[in-house]
Amino acid sequence: MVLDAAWLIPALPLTGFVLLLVFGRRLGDPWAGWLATAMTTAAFVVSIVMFASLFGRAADHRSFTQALFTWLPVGGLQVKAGLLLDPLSITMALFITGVGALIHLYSIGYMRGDEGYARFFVYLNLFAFSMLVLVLADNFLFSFLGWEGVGACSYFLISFWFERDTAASAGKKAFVTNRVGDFGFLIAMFLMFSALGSLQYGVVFAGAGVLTKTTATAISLLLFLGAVGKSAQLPLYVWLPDAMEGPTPVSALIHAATMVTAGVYLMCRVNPILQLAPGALTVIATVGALTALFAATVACAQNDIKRVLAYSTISQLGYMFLAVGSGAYVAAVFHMVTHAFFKALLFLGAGSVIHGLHDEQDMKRMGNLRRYLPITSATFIVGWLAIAGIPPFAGFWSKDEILANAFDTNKLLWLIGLVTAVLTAYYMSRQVFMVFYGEAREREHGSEPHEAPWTMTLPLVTLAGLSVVGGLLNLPWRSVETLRKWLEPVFGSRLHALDVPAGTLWGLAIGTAVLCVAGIGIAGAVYLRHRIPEDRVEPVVLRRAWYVDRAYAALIDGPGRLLSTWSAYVFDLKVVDGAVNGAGALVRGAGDRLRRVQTGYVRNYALGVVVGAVLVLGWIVTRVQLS
Amino acid sequence: MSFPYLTTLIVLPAAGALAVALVPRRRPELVRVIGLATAVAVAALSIFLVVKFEKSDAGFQFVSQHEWIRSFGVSWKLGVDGISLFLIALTAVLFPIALAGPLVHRDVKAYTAWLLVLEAGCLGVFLALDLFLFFVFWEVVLVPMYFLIGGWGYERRVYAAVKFFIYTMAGSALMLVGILALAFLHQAKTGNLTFDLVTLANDKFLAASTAQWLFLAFAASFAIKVPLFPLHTWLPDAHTEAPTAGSVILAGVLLKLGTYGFLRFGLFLFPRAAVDLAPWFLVLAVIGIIYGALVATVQKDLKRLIAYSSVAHLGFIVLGTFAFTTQALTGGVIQMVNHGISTGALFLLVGWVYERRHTRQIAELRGLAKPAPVFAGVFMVVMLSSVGLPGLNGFVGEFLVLIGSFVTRRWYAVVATSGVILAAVYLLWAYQRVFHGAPDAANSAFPEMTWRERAVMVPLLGLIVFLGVYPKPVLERIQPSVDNLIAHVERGANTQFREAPRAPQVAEARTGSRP
Amino acid sequence: MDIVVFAVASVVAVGGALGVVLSRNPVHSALMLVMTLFGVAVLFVEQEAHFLAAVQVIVYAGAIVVLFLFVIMLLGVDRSEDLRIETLRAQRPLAGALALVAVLEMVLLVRYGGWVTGGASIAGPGRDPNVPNVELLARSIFSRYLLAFEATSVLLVIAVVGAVVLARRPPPMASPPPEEQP
Amino acid sequence: MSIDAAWYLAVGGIIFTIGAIGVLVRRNVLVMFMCVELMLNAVNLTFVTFARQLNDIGGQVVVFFVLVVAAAEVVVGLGIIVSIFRRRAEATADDISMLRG
Repeated sequence: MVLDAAWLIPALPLTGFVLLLVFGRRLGDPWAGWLATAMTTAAFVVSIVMFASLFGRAADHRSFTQALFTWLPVGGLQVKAGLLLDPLSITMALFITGVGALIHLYSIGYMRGDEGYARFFVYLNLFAFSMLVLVLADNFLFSFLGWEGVGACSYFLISFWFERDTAASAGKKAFVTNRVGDFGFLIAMFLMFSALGSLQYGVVFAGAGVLTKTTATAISLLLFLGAVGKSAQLPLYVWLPDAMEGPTPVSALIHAATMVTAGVYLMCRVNPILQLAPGALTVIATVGALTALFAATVACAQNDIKRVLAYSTISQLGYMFLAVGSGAYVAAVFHMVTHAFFKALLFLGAGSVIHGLHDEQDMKRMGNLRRYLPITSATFIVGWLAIAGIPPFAGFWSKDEILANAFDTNKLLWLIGLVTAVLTAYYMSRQVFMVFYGEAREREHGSEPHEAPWTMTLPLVTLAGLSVVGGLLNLPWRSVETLRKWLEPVFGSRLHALDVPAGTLWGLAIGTAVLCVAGIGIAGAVYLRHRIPEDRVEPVVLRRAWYVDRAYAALIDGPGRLLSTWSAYVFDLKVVDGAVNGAGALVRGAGDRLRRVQTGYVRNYALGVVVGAVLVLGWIVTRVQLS
Repeated sequence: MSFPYLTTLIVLPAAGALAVALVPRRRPELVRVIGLATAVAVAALSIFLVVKFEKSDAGFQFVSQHEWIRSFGVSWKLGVDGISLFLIALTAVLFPIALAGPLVHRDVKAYTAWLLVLEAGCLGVFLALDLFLFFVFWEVVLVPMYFLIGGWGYERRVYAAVKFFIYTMAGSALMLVGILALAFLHQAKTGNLTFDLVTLANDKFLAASTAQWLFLAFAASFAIKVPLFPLHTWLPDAHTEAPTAGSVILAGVLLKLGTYGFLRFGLFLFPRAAVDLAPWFLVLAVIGIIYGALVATVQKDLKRLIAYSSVAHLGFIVLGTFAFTTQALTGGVIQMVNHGISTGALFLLVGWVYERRHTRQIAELRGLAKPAPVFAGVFMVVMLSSVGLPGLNGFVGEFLVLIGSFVTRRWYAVVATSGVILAAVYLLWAYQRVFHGAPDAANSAFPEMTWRERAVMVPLLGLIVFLGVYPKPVLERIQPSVDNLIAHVERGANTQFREAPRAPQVAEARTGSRP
Repeated sequence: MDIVVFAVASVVAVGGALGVVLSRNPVHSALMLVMTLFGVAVLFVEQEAHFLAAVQVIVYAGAIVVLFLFVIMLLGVDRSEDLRIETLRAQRPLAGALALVAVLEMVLLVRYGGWVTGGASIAGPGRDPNVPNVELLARSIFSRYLLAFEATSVLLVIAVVGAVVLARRPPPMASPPPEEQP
Repeated sequence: MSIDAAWYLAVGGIIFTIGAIGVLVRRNVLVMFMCVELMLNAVNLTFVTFARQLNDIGGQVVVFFVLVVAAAEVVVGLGIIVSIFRRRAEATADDISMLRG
């Protein structure tokens, strides 16, 4: 059977990883990159084959598990390394390998001449493998392997230029923050095991009915904690903006298109449990909406070209969680896919700009780059229109579906989503105007900005094309809701059914689009026409991201460090070790006193002997008297 | 009577030590060859043992028993089961690495001889099935370690060696009292004086309070060796001052003597008392996990940092031991092996850093990944294994312990899980400070890993990955013995531990089916 | 008759003992020791331990005391010692008090204690009208106590060797012996 | 056979005590040594007395051994004294106190 070759999907990047690990440095620039790209592309091809094979089956039979080997068999806990191919996972695999392959290709050019060229592709292939395991695993623990694997790769890649202290710190921060989320994931697994005796998706979901509402809510919220960490939601988002220290293809691949969506994937995957915990759904939707708004406000005042995109990513991920919380899983996946297209495009475009300007990232120093980077600017503008929600680009359709579902479930959250949409249009326009329009600003480098090689522009063009037509995946008319029909077997009746008249839907869609255009207009007024001074609309509180980061740092550096230092240097040394050394000193002191008894005078010792003899005699006397 | 494999396992290193002692002092290269050959032979024998081990048999295998001191009922009884099997293998594998890894310039002969004596002692502890014999080996272990720390250690070696010796000695004195009291009480009850573990393995003949006191006498010795908070302060000193090989063995093998003791003697001899007193040990274990991590965070000395991380890691094992579920106990046993490999490797690497830079202070190291990328990469893998990254060995034990103890001891497990976060904090932060950043002049000249060092690391790395990806062969040998032990404790304590429900193993699970 | 002999011998022995302790000159002490030894020997005879009495005189008085005198003369330490000086505080009062208590205890023991131990003799009877004392003793020593007897012979040899080693002058080329600390 | 054993024991006890006092108060090593001999003799006397009283030759056997051991002790002891005096002529027991805590 064709599907039996499913193991090839993760195995190919793994092979690439091993090969590069051993021969990478000998292959060098650019062949190491080509090898990695070939492996990912091959995985993409296999994924397409698998997709076709699944597609060929009847809708109810589009699920296939493949057990590779037994990983952790202990008593009742039988964890296999197994793959699960169903519409959801194969969709994920497709866009991961697809976008992944494009970004690999882009990296060949982008990383040219870097000292750690081979190392970069080692990590990249390992990342692809881990991400594929994450989405293809058929149980929570194997997924967790991928989950942690992508976290580690993210750490490696953020701190790829480890000689920069900021990069090293950012990598560590990402890993540790993710660990906080992993804490939730782990406890959720423990809860499921102790309640249901298994970590297998199928078994857990089939038996989920016996869970009490409290347990189901606890599991959902704990898993969501994991998702919050991985997908950079409030309050654990802080690592993602810093993660921009990594090379730009990494930001595109890991911190925009794939890894950060793992949380959304997980939430979609566990929809049968979420179903039992309506309270948890509300929490998810609220956190998502608030994150979306929060990140969007911050994005309005950032000057680093990549940081804007990072906050934008956080905001868009918030949208996806809003969708999940509204029960609109398909909308979430839809937005995840379109977002992967346009956000990867935007990041790669930004990378191309940075590349062209010799590592300049400050937007204040850019401007009018349209003239120098024609392909980059054209594709970037496509991405901009897509994310800003301008029809008929991809972002419009997916965002609209989310907002419609939110409108149906919770009006307040819908309002937040709407405001966020306007803000998104505003800050993305701000970026485009600052970078590609207006007048050229002062440059440090005398050389002219230059367009990138074809390995870098080809992915840009491809992604731009996808950003234009991505909406076709799931147009909001019953007959053409392709993605919805495809994913239906995974979500079934748990999928939220829209109960809004068609007229209202039309109204919403048009209204949103109009508001977004208005947002663009405001940005144009500020950044193109300069009607309002820029400083007025970029308050410090936004530039500093509401001081959240600083508060965390104060908390960890203050009480946290104090507690550790106190434990180590006061409690441990003085109290615990002090007790030990105190016992030693006590013995030593007692010995010092007793030492004086040994006078060295033999007659003194003789006195002692006589005293003893007299005492013994006395004892004998008492015995005799008694008898 | 088949070939006495287990006796050979103990006699071989002892004989090697003797042979080394007979070689003239002026021939260090011959000493090295003999020492390494002996250790490798022991390792080969242990691997042979693992292969020959009958995996479905929960009892003791390869038992060899001879009368020793007839009038006291003491016998030379050795045996191996799933719990001790891999600890023996770990010991046998770590010693050749400890011998081959670090460079020793001073008095190679005595150094090698002491290490081999240490190996014989450690193997003896894991193999002994007679309380008296066990105690003898337990004490034998102390002497060579004392001389290794005191003779080949760093600046404050004498302080550390004396502290280590006296601290452990204090514990074992209590254990000796416990052993004798147990044997004599048993004699008073049955008229049969014996130190045989299996015969004594039931505290039904003791009053409940007596059993608890005896258990505590044993536990004092084990808790110091583990070491359990707050009895841990000998460990950072001993680790910091010990020579590299000493640290490797100390972390890799010696600490496991304590946790092994809890399993083999604490739980086995006093099931009732162990169940009654379990909450206390759980509390200490959890405190140790958090506390060790917190303290490790702010250490300035790399070796001290790893030493405190051991306190945290060993806390997981004790947690698993007293959770009384298959997963937790199996996880505890495999965590012993994993911690031995990972932390042993970490100490080896830190030792090599010291050989190159003559400092262990984190503040003096910086940006080593630049001049030595392979070194940094190897360190990274070992570190991630210690952090507990899935796919590497450290995760397997930690996860099994936590998921197992969650079933019976929910809140302890939750608190312990937060230790996983902290582990990432202190290790990653240390790694960043040592290997990341731009190196200054002194650190730029840091030599890359030599081929000898790579050869030493390869088996460790192989084990780290293998045990992380495919621990099944290990787990399926450990589990029967662990189940046996749990059943024994349940019988002894007249109780039934909670277990996770047995889910039907659905091969072709269909997630997509509509309800 | 017995009483007279006992009384005289006892007085001689106790008087000698006092003389040993109280003589300022070690030579006098040694001579007083001889007196005590003779007194005790008489008491041995009185209790039919003829062999021991003989050995007492020959070995103790004849050999040991002579050895003492040799050493005194050899080292020239026969000067008188001032007995009024006592360097250790409270040594004398304590010694006196202890002596008093000890004597008191012994008197009590002798007065009230029975000395039947209950143990059966393993060495044979102390008296036999037909067998002389020497033979009784010899039978016991050379049969039951043979091993101990042989051991004492080894002890004596070792003692001789030890005395030779101790008394030997250090070889001239060896480094001078370390000065004793004040 | 007319003297009660108690009297012999009393004499033994008195000589023993005198010897003990001598060891305690005299500073001359040689005299101390002689006092030790006194104590030994006192003990010998009690042994012989008990041998008679209990009709057991064992008491005399012990005395015999005591004599031998005493002889050996004197030989070694005097050897030590000689070697001490060779270094320090005027030594009393109180001067030789090197071995102190």
